[in-house]
Amino acid sequence: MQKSVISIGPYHPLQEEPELFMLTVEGETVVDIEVSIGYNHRGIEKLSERCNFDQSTFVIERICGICSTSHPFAYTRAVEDIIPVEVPERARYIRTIIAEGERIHSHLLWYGLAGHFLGYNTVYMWMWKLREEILDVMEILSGNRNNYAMFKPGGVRRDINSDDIPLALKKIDAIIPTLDRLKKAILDDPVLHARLKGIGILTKEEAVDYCALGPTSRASGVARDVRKDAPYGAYDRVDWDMIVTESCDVWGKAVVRLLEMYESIKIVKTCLQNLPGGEIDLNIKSIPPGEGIGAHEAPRGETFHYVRSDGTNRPARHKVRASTFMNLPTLKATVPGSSISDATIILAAIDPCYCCTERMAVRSREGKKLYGGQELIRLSQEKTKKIKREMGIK
Amino acid sequence: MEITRYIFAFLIFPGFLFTVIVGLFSTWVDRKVTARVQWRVGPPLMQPLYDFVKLLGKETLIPAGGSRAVFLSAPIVGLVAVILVSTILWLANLWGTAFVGDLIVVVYLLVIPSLAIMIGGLASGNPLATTGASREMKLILAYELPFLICMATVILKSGMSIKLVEIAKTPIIGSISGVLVALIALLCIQAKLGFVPFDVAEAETEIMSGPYIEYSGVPLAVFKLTQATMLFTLPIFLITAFLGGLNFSGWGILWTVLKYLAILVLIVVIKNTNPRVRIDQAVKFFWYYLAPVAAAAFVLAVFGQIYAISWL
Amino acid sequence: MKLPKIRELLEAVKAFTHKPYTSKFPFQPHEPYPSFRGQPEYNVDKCLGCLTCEEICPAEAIAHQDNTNGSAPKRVMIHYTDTCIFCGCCEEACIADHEGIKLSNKWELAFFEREKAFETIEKDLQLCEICGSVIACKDHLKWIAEKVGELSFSSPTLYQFRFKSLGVVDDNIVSAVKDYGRSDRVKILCARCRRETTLTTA
Amino acid sequence: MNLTLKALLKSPWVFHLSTGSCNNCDIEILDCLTPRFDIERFGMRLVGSIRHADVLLVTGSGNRKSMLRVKKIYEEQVPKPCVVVGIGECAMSRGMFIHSYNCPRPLDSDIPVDVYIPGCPPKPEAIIAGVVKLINKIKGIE
Repeated sequence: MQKSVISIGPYHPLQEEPELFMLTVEGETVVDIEVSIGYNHRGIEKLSERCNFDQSTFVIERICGICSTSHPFAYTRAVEDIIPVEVPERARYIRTIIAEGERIHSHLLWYGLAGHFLGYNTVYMWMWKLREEILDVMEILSGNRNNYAMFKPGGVRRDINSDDIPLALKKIDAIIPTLDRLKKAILDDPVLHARLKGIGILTKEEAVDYCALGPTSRASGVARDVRKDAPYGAYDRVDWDMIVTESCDVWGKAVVRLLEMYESIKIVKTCLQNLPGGEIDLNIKSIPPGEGIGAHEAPRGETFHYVRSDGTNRPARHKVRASTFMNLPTLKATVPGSSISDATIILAAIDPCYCCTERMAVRSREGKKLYGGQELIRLSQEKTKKIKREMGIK
Repeated sequence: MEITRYIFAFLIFPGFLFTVIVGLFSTWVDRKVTARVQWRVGPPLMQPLYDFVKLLGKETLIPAGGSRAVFLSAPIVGLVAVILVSTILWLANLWGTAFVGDLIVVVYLLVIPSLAIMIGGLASGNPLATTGASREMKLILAYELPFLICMATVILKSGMSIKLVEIAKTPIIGSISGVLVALIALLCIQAKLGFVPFDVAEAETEIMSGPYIEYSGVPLAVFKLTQATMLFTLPIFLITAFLGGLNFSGWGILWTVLKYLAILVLIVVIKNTNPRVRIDQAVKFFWYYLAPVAAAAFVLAVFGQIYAISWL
Repeated sequence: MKLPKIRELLEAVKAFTHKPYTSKFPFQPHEPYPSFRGQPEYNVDKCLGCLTCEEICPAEAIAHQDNTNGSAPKRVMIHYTDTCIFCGCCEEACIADHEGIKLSNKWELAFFEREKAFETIEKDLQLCEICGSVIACKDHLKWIAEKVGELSFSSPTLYQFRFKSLGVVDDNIVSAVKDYGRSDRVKILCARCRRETTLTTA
Repeated sequence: MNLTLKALLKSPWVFHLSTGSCNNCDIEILDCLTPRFDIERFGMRLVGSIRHADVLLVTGSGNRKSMLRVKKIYEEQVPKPCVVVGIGECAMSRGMFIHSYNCPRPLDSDIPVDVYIPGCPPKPEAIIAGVVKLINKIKGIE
């Protein structure tokens, strides 16, 4: 059968971000997928080295709008790992509240967008109507709907006003009945079952092989969650469950996200009710030379930051590994063999966030081909050998 | 004189002008109901007209790789076909003007808008439009089978008549097979209109509006108009075929408007409470589920006809 | 219990029969929550012109311009609306009790020309009495003098400034002779001139 | 004011272009469609194909690779008349990314921008207010 190439992107209603997927199709079946990135590369890591440790938080926050807490959370943890210090108790709770609030709105957003991709605009509208309430809560607590600017190394920048807490709790409580109804409606919908079940299968072995993270891996039965595995913030102080399903398909990912929202609501409510008193900031004056790592379970999976300090007030090296970076390769396993209609929802199912991922774009001199992992390792080894030869080390 | 009357009928009432105005109003109803189901306010009453006028004033871009003449004429063919259908339906309902076999002509003409979309998409030379056109083709093949069986049932129930005037006189919804075929025809019309769950051909988030992707300006306006008139004509066709036709004497006007609005709202609600299905699922749905049910209804109708049981 | 499609239909009917959720926004003004971080605004009376905000701003949205020509030297503090990211660092770092620059609730900021997308305030500048270079804003020096109290007498710049602002010192006795004379040691001086007067006059 | 322009102001269809943004402005644009803001009240719709667009909502800091596309889209693919709205700090002065090696020039040095809506991200209300301001300006001039 004749092969043709269908491009999704760079400007496509499926994605809010400029990203290019080249789907090689035979009729309606996708046989290969190639990702071309670089439309969103902004040189964040380099910019971060330009700013001092406090200012970097704002660059990091703008890596991604939807993970605008996850990246600063991982970054501040990395910086605190250099010194190392323990964050005050109240700051831990505030961080957890903001991070979980973000998870709720991110999952609601995903639901809306998934509905939109399936042509189910009503779900999109219903879910985003709920999301408005969560965004209101975030505006009450932090002062902006999306960019919270709450994090700083050693604590949080602003305190949560105790007068605002009852209003926030009321707003969160108000969405629960509607969410319940929508949950049942979605779980019962036969057409959604027909569209989502059994497509985009990522088996448990594949999930481990590709190092899938977050809901993508938990939907494949890999129980991995930084919040449980290596607790931080206030995650070990409140009671919550990790959601894992075994169904391995897009449906599983949807269910994981749906149930995770309830856990997040539980965490936010508990934290708001039991907010301890005390300091919110350690007032870190200087950062000693050294290295630190920080991880945070973003709505899309584990976000990992590495920061090296050389004793000045700026990071000497800052490396970001976003969750989508690990989830994106799983498309190689899930997309080929599906139809174009399925491919779009499978692409969406990992909740891709390309602006997080665009840390590097590797191309050959000719400007076309992207290197895979193996080739990158080979190139790196060759370069190391070359440098060794030049320096005369055997 | 006769010719002037037909030209008047085609261009002013109940043809072009009337169909377009009511069609744009139906689009407004569609958008408003959609908005209200989604907790929104929705557009103002004149919005479809504004959209149309705006598109008329926009620049028309013609894709470099496509065939210019076909690309530009495709929308007009579709529109003319729908207007013809509308004229025939109204003439039959209003003045009883009909010719033998007008039902068959209508059924044929109703395929032409879809064909026009397909041809236009193929002429634009865009790979996504081509995908959309091929999906449209599959979809036509899928829904035409149950639709034709439905029509056969209708002909059977109305005493083997293929004249719309006589079909309109027998409201065949009053029997089991009638209800079944009416529901199936409703779903087929959903597909004909290109509404969710069968909007695979122009899936915005998959293939970026499919065949419409390269259209802009006046041809796009004509396509939008075609859709609007379809939204008016197809429910009228349903009413004529299944619900006893239009009636304009006394309270009949209100009853007719209610029938029309009820079908319109039903279509819009179906559109808004379903996700889009895949093209293979759509084909399967029409062939494996609806076609056998339609065939069963046909058999029921045959039995009803033979043994003279009116409720079958 | 499995109720396929029924719940959706019920929800749709509910939405249809209830009032829409849409806000009446453009017809009724929108009031954000009090904690909303909007446009930062200078407070001309409270701002000291100390440039802490410029230093701390992560987006470099704050700048200044010193106009030393003319009779009254001015420092123009500029806030660029088209660069500001509304993070609130300036307010947090402001030395004037966080009141010199404050985030307001203003969110409707659309504009048509980017060249004019900034706000300015002017602060009086204190120049070096010998070389005429910039020392600091007058309000800033006053603030320092008040802050350090009696210790300000350890610095001629500070106490001379204080005398001047209190009107104790007559401006006329200040001469413009640039010979680094002994009398120059009790003048308002920039760091370089201070060093030179101290080193050259025994 | 002629009829076409009047109709254009009554039904501006928007297309949204991201040139390397952090996603927030994009999400807030989508938010404008949702029940609380519902820009369909003013006849605005988000369209999928660039050919149907009247308004380009540009977000992001003008990344080298995507700016080429944006220029091409603006010059060749959008049917005129069309207006460009810059949304967010990045689309104006590049905001945080002003020193980035991959964002060499602000958006308005490549394509003309009709109205700027600052905010990081702007509230959906601010986006609506900005577009309304632009509509009023066009009405006032014509």
